[in-house]
Amino acid sequence: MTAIGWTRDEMAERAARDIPDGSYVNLGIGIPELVASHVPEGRQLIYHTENGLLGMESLPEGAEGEPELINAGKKRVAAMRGAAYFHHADSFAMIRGGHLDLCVLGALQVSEKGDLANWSTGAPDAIPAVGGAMDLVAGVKRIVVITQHTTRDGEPKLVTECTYPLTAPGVVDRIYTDLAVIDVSDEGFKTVELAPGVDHAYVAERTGTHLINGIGP
Amino acid sequence: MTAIGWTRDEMAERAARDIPDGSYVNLGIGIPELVASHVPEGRQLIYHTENGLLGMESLPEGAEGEPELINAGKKRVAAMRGAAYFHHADSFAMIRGGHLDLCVLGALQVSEKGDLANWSTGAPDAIPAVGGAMDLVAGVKRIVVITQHTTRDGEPKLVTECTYPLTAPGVVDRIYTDLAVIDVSDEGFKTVELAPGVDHAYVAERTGTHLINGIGP
Amino acid sequence: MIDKRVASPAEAVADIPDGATVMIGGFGEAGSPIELIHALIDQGARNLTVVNNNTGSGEVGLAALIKAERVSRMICSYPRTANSTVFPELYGAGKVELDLVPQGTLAERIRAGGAGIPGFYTPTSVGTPLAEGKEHRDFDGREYVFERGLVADFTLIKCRTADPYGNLLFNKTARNFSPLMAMAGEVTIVQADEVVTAGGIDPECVVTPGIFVDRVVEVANPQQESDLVRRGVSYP
Amino acid sequence: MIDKRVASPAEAVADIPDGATVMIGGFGEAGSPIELIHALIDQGARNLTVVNNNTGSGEVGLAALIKAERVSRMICSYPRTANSTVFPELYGAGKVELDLVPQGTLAERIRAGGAGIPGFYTPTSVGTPLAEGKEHRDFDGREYVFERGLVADFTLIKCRTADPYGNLLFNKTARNFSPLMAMAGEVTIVQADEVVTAGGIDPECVVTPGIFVDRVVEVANPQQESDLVRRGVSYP
Repeated sequence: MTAIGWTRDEMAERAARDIPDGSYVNLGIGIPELVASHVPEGRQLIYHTENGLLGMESLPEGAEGEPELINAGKKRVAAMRGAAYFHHADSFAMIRGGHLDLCVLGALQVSEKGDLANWSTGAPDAIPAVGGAMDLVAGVKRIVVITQHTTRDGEPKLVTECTYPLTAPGVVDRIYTDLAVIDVSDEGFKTVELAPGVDHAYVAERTGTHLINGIGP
Repeated sequence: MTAIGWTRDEMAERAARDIPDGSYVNLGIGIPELVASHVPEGRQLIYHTENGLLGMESLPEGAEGEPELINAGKKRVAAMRGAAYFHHADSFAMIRGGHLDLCVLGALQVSEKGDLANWSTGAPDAIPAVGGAMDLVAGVKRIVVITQHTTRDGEPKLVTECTYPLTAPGVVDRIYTDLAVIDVSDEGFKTVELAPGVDHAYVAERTGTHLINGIGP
Repeated sequence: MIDKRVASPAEAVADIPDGATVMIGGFGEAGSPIELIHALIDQGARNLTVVNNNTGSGEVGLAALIKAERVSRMICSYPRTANSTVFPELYGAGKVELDLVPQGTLAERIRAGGAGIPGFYTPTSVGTPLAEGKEHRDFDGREYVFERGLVADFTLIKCRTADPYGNLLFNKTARNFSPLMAMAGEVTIVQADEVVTAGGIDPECVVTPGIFVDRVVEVANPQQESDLVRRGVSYP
Repeated sequence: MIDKRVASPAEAVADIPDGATVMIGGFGEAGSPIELIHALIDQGARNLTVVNNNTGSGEVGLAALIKAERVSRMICSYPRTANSTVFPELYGAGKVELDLVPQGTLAERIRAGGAGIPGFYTPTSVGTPLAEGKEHRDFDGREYVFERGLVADFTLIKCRTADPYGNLLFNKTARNFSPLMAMAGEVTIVQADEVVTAGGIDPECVVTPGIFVDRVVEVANPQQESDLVRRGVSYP
């Protein structure tokens, strides 16, 4: 994690702030999961997990949970009052049919055209595994990414062209990094907001392609 | 109705006799409906109605029924213990997916190749209406027809080629008429059984194409 | 906090515009959302494309909507039923178009539309006039026709029980096309015999999850088409 | 009179031949029919094509079947999970093939297979390596890939409650692929935590109607994969 910029929880909080009341949301594994803990007071989101539950909740503190009530990451979860269970075809009908409002995902790379790579590094010895990622990005109305701005080695994750295999082309709408909130606009990456203590040049330096200053000096 | 040969109930009884225990069956409107009253002792059939019920039963004598518990002909029916309700896509998944064992239908015409015409006379002023007939004959494992051997005007209904618009080509396996039980074999129509007091020549005369004597003299 | 309830059928259908495609649940009278249809008649939208298995009976509900000449095109599998005189008359007079679709193909097209599937192949109708002009394709030695998914601007359905999230339970064979149409409607409007509080429906038994539902209006003791027809009611 | 119950898992899976395609329900451990899989291991069938979302964990259930080298090909969406070491090892050694399918496409292919739909178009995977070599087609300005329906010779699933007709209820997210696989299996074999008498399941709540089920075996108190893995159990 960079010394300056937003923490993981702050990134999740920033993303949560943008989600309208009443949205149906699917959260990916990792930082995206934290979004649920940061929804502003007075808003209710309904969480979908692709393995067949609408109205997912975190396990209450200290609860052990049940092996047959899990989320897509295979962690034990709970169900809210007013939840619904369904089978996989119905679950992906929700996804593919455009019924979910928002999907929050992690990323390996995002291109300035909104291409997303988040399922495979393409390493020849890796066992490929895709899960529901390609369905989610192809079907959900709005796709946002939460990710560190660069890899641990300092390589940019926001790039001109993804070098990793794509999850889908042209699907990402917005990116929340530790340094900035960035839209994928028709002209390319454009800043919407900068983390405290970070200026445009600092973010642009760590971005693998042109970054439009959408905020002004 | 012809003076000799089987009655409607006898035709239904004869058809019922051929249905194995435990079959999942869809019965068309008219004489096919009578089949349910003639199932031999010791056999249980489960009736499917395409508007979303597996385990349909007739209304008990004198019962009024409910407007929201009806069959495909829109008559009020009952549901057995152990029935299941489902929506139309699941219902036709059963049909199209080959899960039903038998469909018993009426016919306007059947050709010696097993082509069935039972949905439209093709009259130019008639309002076309097909319902689930084309789905049933395309999907159910075995299709049998119960019909009078000829029309009221004495025209043959078993023909070389259907002149009415088809419901599907090459789907009928067996025909129960008031005069005979007839298989659609690779060589064409072939008698399996004759009604009492009827001989092969009598049935052949009333058939619009060659009728193979499958019984012997 | 999420509460999809609206106060009346009139409010529920207020924004359906002229020219809209409207899916209407029901198989015959079972599951027909009479009160929503009557509200739509009152509302006045014209030139509608309506998807329903049938064309209504008597002069109430769907038949009344057709009689009021609000429907320019019907997509259905069986436009002839007992007491169905309105559609045949207007169809004969060339005042309404008919798109005849086999019942299972209609159901699957609606499900596909709601599930983001633009098209699929089916064996149904191959070798019949209804397959004429359609793309055919052979799979494993059998012939199939290509059919497109079907979506609607609005869906009107009836159910037995709803909760404020829009989770739905149906009543027996009144379920029929309604769960599919709920998926395929851009805006899905439900009339429910009763609305219970969240948690009042067992999550294992939900037939239509609330994500497919936009508006719920409680219509306790809904009218039944066959009663109205028997009493000779003509709406409005 | 109809009674689909069989006495034991061993009897239920006795006729699965070498080379069969077998769909196995479950998402991770939720809904995994451990006892049926173990009976299949005991039974000895080889060269199986197995369809499951994952590849099992530890050395029990599906992982044990793979470890016993009974599976020559896996069709799945996510062959990597916590405690999943068996498949990676055998895959690395070239002893098992992998057909990787996006999860929603896998679910829809199975449903299509069970519903008599030979193929359909989906937007999922367009523009990715998983769409390479597949037929593409444009509908209304968007690109889709063509996918085939998927069927199996046998399906093995687990449910909470069954009746003698084979009507099934599931438990929470253990439902997942099982109702679809029940549709797509030529012979569908179910292990149920409990079997109730006919009428013991509300007809409105049935998830899998009995028409999709061939054999039901009661396995009260089924083993749970995570328990076995935690205890270091290796089957057989």
